[in-house]
Amino acid sequence: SAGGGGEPEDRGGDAPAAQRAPIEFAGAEESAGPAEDVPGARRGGTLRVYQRDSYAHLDPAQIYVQDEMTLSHLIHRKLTHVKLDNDGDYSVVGDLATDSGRPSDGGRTWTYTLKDGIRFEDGSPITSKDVRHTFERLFAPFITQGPTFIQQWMADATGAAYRELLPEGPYEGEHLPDSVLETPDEKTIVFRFSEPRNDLPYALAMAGYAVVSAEKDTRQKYDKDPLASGPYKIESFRSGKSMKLVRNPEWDPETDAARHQYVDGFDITFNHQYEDSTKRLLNDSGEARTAVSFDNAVDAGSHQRVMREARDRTVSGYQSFVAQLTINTDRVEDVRVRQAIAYAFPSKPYLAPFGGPSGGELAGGLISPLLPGHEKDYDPFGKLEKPGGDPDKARELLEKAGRVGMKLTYAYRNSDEEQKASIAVADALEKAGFDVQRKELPTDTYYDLIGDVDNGYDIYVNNWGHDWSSASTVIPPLFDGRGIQDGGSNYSHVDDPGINSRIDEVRRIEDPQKAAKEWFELSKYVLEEVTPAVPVYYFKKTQIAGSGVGGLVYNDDMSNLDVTKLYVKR
Amino acid sequence: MTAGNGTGPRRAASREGGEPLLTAEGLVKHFPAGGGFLRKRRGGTVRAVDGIDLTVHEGESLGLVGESGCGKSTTGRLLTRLLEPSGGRITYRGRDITHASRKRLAPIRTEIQMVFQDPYSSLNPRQTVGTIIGGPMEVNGIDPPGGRERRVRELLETVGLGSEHYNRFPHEFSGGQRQRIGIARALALGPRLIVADEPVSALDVSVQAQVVNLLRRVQRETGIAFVFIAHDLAVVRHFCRRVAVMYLGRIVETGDRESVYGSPRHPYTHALLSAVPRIGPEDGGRTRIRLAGDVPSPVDPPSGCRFRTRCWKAQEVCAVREPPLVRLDGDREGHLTACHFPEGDPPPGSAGGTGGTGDAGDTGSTGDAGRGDPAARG
Amino acid sequence: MASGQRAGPVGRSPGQLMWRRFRRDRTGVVSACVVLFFFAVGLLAPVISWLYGKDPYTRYGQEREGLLNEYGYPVKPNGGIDGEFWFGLEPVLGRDVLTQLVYGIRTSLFIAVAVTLAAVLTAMVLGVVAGYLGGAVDYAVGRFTDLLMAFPNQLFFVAFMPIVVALFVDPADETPTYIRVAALILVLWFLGWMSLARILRGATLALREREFVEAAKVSGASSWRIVRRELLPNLMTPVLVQATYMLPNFVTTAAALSYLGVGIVEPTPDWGRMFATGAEVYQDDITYMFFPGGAMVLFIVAFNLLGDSVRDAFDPRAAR
Amino acid sequence: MSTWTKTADPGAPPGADAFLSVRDLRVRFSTEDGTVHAVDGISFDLARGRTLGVVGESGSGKSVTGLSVLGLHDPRTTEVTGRILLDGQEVTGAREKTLERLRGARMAMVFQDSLTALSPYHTVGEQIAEPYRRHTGASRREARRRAIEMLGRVGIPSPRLRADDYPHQFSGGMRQRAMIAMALVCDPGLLIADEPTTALDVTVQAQILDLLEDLRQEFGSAIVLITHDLGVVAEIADDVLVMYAGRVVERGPAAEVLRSPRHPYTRGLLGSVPRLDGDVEEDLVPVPGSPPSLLDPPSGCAFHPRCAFTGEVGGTRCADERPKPPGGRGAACHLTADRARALFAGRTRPRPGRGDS
Amino acid sequence: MLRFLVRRTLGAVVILLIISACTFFLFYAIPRDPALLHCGKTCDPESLEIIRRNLGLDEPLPEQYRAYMAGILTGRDFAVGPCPAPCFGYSFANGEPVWGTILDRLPTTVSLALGGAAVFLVLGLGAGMLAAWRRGGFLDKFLSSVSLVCSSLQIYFVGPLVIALLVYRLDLLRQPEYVPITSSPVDWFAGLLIPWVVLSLIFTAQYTRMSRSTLIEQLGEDHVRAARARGLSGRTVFFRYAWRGSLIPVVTIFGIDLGSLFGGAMVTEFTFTLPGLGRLAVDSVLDTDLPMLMGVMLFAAAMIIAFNILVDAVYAFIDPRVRLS
Ligand SMILES: Nc1ncnc2c1ncn2[C@@H]1O[C@H](COP(=O)(O)OP(=O)(O)OP(=O)(O)O)[C@@H](O)[C@H]1O
Ligand SMILES: Nc1ncnc2c1ncn2[C@@H]1O[C@H](COP(=O)(O)OP(=O)(O)OP(=O)(O)O)[C@@H](O)[C@H]1O
Ligand SMILES: [Mg+2]
Ligand SMILES: [Mg+2]
Repeated sequence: SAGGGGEPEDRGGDAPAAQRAPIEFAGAEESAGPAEDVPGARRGGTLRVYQRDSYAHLDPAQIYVQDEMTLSHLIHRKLTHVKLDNDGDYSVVGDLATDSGRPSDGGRTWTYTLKDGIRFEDGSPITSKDVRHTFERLFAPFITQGPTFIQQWMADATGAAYRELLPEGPYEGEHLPDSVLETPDEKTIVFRFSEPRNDLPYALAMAGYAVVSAEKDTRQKYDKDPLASGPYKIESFRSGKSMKLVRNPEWDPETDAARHQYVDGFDITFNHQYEDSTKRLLNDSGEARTAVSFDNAVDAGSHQRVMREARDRTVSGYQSFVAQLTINTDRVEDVRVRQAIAYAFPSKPYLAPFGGPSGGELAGGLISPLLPGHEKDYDPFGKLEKPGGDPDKARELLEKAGRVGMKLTYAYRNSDEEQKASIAVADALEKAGFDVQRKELPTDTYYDLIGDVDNGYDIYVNNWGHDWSSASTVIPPLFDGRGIQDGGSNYSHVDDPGINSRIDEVRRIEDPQKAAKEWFELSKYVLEEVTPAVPVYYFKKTQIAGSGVGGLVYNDDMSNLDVTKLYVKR
Repeated sequence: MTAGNGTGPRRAASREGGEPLLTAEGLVKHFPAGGGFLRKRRGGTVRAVDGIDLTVHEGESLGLVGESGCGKSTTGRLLTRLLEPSGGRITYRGRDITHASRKRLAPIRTEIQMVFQDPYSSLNPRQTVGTIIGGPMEVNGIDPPGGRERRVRELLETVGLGSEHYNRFPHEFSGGQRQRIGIARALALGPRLIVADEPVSALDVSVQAQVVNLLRRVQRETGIAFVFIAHDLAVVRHFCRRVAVMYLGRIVETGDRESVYGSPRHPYTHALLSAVPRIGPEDGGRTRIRLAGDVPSPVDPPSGCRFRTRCWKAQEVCAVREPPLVRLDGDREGHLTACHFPEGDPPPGSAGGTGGTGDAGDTGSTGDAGRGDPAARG
Repeated sequence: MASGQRAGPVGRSPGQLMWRRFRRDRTGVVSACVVLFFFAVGLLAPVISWLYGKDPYTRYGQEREGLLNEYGYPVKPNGGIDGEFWFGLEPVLGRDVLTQLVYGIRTSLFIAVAVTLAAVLTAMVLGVVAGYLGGAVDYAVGRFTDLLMAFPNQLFFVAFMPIVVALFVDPADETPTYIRVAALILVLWFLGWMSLARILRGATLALREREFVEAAKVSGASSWRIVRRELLPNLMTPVLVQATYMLPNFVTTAAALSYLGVGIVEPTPDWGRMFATGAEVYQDDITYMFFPGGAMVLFIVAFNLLGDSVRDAFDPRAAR
Repeated sequence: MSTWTKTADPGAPPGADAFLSVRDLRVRFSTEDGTVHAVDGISFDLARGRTLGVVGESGSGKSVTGLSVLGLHDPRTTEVTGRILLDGQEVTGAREKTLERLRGARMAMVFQDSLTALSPYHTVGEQIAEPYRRHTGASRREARRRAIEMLGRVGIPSPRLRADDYPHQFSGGMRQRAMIAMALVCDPGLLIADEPTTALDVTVQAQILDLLEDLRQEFGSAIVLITHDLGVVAEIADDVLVMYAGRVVERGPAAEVLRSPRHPYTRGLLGSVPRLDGDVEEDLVPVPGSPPSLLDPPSGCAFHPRCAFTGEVGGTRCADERPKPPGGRGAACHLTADRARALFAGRTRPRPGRGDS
Repeated sequence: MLRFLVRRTLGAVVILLIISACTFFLFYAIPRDPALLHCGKTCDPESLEIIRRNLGLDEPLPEQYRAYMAGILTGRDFAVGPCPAPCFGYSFANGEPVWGTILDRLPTTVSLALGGAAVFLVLGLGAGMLAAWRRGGFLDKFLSSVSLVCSSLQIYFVGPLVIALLVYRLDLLRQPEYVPITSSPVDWFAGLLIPWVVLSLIFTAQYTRMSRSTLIEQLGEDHVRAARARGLSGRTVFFRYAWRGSLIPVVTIFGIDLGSLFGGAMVTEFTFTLPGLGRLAVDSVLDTDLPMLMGVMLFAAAMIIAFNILVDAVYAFIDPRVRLS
């Protein structure tokens, strides 16, 4: 997913960063329910859930941020799903569909068949009509928040141009032509693209593509009161205060290969800051014994104590995000200056306010350890060796470029941590010979402001996470020069012919193994030769639960605790 | 005497009956009741002064007596133009100053001065005696020969204080001494007229006598005209040649001392005089007239004769027609009374007088006044 | 005649009397010393920092190994207090707490003093004008005051701080600290003067009725002279008393704003922001909260005591 | 005229048939600036049905004396010594409970400023009824009836309606009447009226004085009338006590004292008052100077710095020796009575209308 | 009384209008585009335009203000659906109706305010009365110094300390949280105990100081002495005469305090993470959620004014002199 608009402070634990193989697309057998039992799990009990932020969106089409995605796993179902089995292996399975998809025409056509016995919470069966509606409504003007990959593929357009394919969505009687989406019968869905789209099973597993009932679609209001298809449904939701999830009796475990319905329900309350939820859970008294937080991480301040006193109640792992210092190549044109910045940047002091080792692991490259192809020891700018920055080297480069004393505007989000981090950044860069101007930006519109092509800032941190397990959701959105536009994600405005052509080449590689390797090679070129960004750290996250909570498993794909596996211990 | 020095030629030797210095005709002052901007109309107006005529001659002293709230102070302030009249005319030495601006008043300011009642609030606690007395000179840019300071020290001696008090602050003085400072301040500009608003009411008897004596001496020696406001009839009698008796914003009787005190014609004057407790042994012949109730509210004064609600002689005509202030038969020149049924001389109606409170008619009027009053105040 | 009076050519002014009374009040003198001490600390912050050899900006803990552990907390117990860092080190950034506090006091006091001055001035102008002129002016000022009193002030501060800053600063520029400080002063001032203005209006109304004002009028003094010579000197008492009560309020309010995240931001040292940091780290490093907290309690207590003493000295009859 | 036969020097035993008996009363306030000797050894007796006028300049300790009788001083800042006997019962040093029983029931007080002395929060009726209920145990209704009756007695028209008014709805004179009603509701033997008429106009003052006189005759209470107006004393007091700087300087039957004062101060007071029948051309004869500070009262005779006759006494006796307070009719002065009479007569012009008496 | 209420209510409406206009024009004049917030990652000018239209931001400001004010009285129709009568619009941040959110947060704030007020009023007045009753004595000195120190404390300092001590170190009390009283009175009480205590700690001190000094002032009044002169017992005098007069300043301050607490106890709610109006306000500031901020601002102002009117009405009960004028 994109830069984690609301997740800058997420932190992780310390799972080893091992080289990872690409996730497999599984067939019908693995896609059939019921899911294998979590060892020791039992049914019954209610979990208390402490959450920081209330859910702004419940309409699947509007879901694109971490905590909403986590919730989505409990209430919404999609065509495919990334399943984590008891051995810790991941695979893409069919969720509503019987398998992860059957490609033809070199990956241009994908066919899905719906399972039997799948129903919405009101008991109505989920049919291909609903799936069609789900995709068509993505084009409606009021859908503005969710992912846009599949829409763009369908319209074969970049940016927001896809909307022209169906400007009003399905609501004015217009529909997607069969040349794009065909639903020949109740059970069958056929996607047709003009280009090979080998990542479709991954994309369909995104929460943003979960199914919406064609009958019960209430358009904008659906965002507050959606129809559940997953194992739980929303009994009550009071925005900003609380949410109550209860079992969805219409959900049939036989149709679901990954989810469970162990607990009777979840009592969620919001406004629990990380310190707050951590302290409650660490205290482990009263209701906190059977409490958990879906998304809150252990706060930096308590990390030490948590590790000392309650390590067995925690899970941790990497998150998909990689913090990187983006350099505006429009304004900092000299690559030597950019490299000077790369050498000078103080990764460790920057990370310190985010919890140091508990918040992340210093990064040598731009590709997350969660992605296939990641090389552990890759460190071209010595960010691991000299985590405080290398001012001497930087100054040397700067002198070579003849730009000592150049003005550098550093934009950062106006949060407590970023403020502290910015001091270290300014300090270190000034030591290397820059004249740093710090500019704080409002948290809520930070990405919009740095997303302007003409933003006026020189350097800014961008936390980018992959949307699925492939660097194809990292390198092209960030460094493809053809994607430069206002609101686009090429924040560094790098437009390098080498990069652009290599992107097209790698995209055409069908073998995931090989593609992963090539993507990583491309990332090396980007970083070393063009240097539009400096790797800072890989996000990590540690979560804690009460002692009465079982089934604590960290799910790399969710970048989070796997909420579908939780149960209440006896 | 020094007080007059440095202020130009002195007035005519004759103290009384000189030229009219200050004349007020039909003077009216209304205040909005309940006060406050935008709320003027609610609750009507306080008719504090409601059409009075007065003349102060060069060098004379005019006494103004009456009960609390009858408009004495308001009159005093109007005469010094601290307040702007709502109606009528004030002329000072032939010049109309009724609505004169501060600028136009400037030359007259030095000639009309005031002495205040409260010796505590009339001196600025943050200024030294020297500044207080020298202030008026400074404002008017008067530089007496020998400098202001010398003049102030002289004035201090004039009023019976030591010139060493120059640098003291008011809180270091007793009430009587403060009042002397107030008088010195009034004298500082060498005025022709001093309006003294109850200058001795707040003082102890022994000190009061000192101040009265001082004022008398000053008047004798400088020939400054005085308007002397007081509610103590004896003090007024002691100080003033001419007396005006006020009741509820009106003058009910005026005349020279002998006439007003010796043969009062207005029932109110009569009652007032008889209410004063006397130190001497009771002469059996003295009739005691006891008025019932209090002065009615000036917001809603009685129709016709304003005194009728408390008057034992009141008849229908009193409620209808307002008695004019005229010279009655057998009265001396200048002795004017506003009454339909004036008292004879010797005081008639002693029967009605003695039994004042017991009189049936009275009780009724008492009730009226009593009921009407608080409501109007509230 | 003068025998009853103390001899001597020069009398004591009310101000001198109050000063004498104040000097006799031991609590008052002690608290005045404490308050003065704080002001001295604020004024002399650079000197203190120079003598002590540290500054509030250097990240000692991050630049030197062995001071902070990997999580950013001081390695030494009690928040890293030792012979070099007398009040310890700030967690995470590793700055020196003593100089932070000293400079923080400087910032806070500067803001509070500025707001107090501005508020007192405004209150004096509006209160005296309303009280002295009365009528429509008084009505207008009165309603305006009512209006501002109806503003929820904390919410107003929080909501308008960013707006005021935004009004002055182009979104692309770094917000200079002075703008932030100015905005803070502006916002606090805007809702800070009303109660004093009301008091002064009342006092002016009362003074206007005092006969010495009439005496000045009778002598032909202009309004300006009356205000300046007769009214203002007598208003200094309420002004001084109220100002001593206002100032600590502004200190705490400004601190609360920084605490809520809309006041002074990094890296300008600020008292209030130290609480925000303290509230984050108190679980692991309670020592850090202790210094700013203790200093603030001491300061406010001293100031309140001083206020009481000043009031008593001016008005010995008022109940204690 | 002179029924004042009881001796009342400090050492003497309290008067046997005196309703109120005060012996060597001293009241000191400790203030920031030092100790104020507000009352400095005064003694007097008062019988039922009689009116004692207490006169003196502002600050001479009149009110303080009155308050001491009711035991109303704040014990934290005030030191009260001497003896006060009310109908044989000791008041000084009595327990607060005892005092509470006495106040309102056996002795009552009327204050000068009726606006501040009445509670603004309760109706006049309530304020009259409350002490009645407390002292007689009457029911609420009875007390109210009594309150209305009392209001009628003091001449408030339509008392039934006015009983439910609040003090601020009354005029000054009516408030003063209400205060008197409040004081007399339990038929107390002693009424202390502290300048009950000073704030009032002459016409109203005359009403109130008449009322007091009527009520005294009706209830037979003893009245202590504190005032600084000699005219008022002349009007209704039987006896008079002249105070100066916390001490009694002269006492005796009112008419006598006013006719032929024996203390220079009394004489000065009389000379200061302008009279309606006096000679207008004559200057008044004031007492020179101003009252002394009670923080540091003059030694010897407190009046000596202002006295014109110290020379007559000779030496520094006036400054050194404190004159004996008068027992019965008399003055606390080193001049003998005859000498004083002679001196005063010589220096005062006879006043018209008085010379013959 | 009725006239008074009508007049004051009209005045209040005028003041609220002015406040709303000030707030509206200032907020909306700042160079930040709320539509951007809704626009998400793939924002482009077109969808921005759509969002603007949906939010009604395409109209000129005065028209927006008119529509906003009209909406409060008559309700409005938004793209997300109709918004019934007291319509303060929809949150930019999460699309919730503002009025609904305010009503939803209100119980928390009211619980906090009322509970805290009950504690600090009772304790503060009680302690103030004790101190005044025993003025000059040891108890007085003790209470006065304690309240002096307490009134110098700040919630943002004491709050964390109290939690650290009572919750984490000693494990005596519950972590602060809000549970509706309807769902569990015990939890409601336990959850709010610490906020109440901390809030009261500071307020109590102020009330102690104030009620003590006004009481002592009242005890020195003539009418109190006159009441004693009538033989009323010390207690009667203290409670019926002195205390009553001392209430006016207390009621004034209490009205102001309660009014502003009802509009959200910002620092308290922030410190203890209670989902009340104050928290809502801070969040909406940080989120640039203008409609929400407008709503909270108007609500808080209305509360302050309402309590002001209430206080004036209470004056009439306490002080008959006020009744007639
Ligand atoms: N500024 C004012 N506004 C409204 N009413 C006023 C004002 N000044 C005086 N009054 C009213 O006018 C009437 C006359 O007042 P004034 O002060 O002249 O009386 P007075 O005779 O001097 O009384 P006193 O003997 O008490 O001084 C009173 O009823 C008073 O309340
Ligand atoms: N509570 C007190 N504390 C200190 N000094 C007091 C107190 N009460 C009275 N005094 C002082 O005692 C002296 C006598 O006061 P008191 O009130 O008895 O005078 P008074 O004769 O009644 O005067 P007035 O005619 O002004 O009422 C005064 O100097 C006064 O300042
Ligand atoms: Mg007057
Ligand atoms: Mg007295």
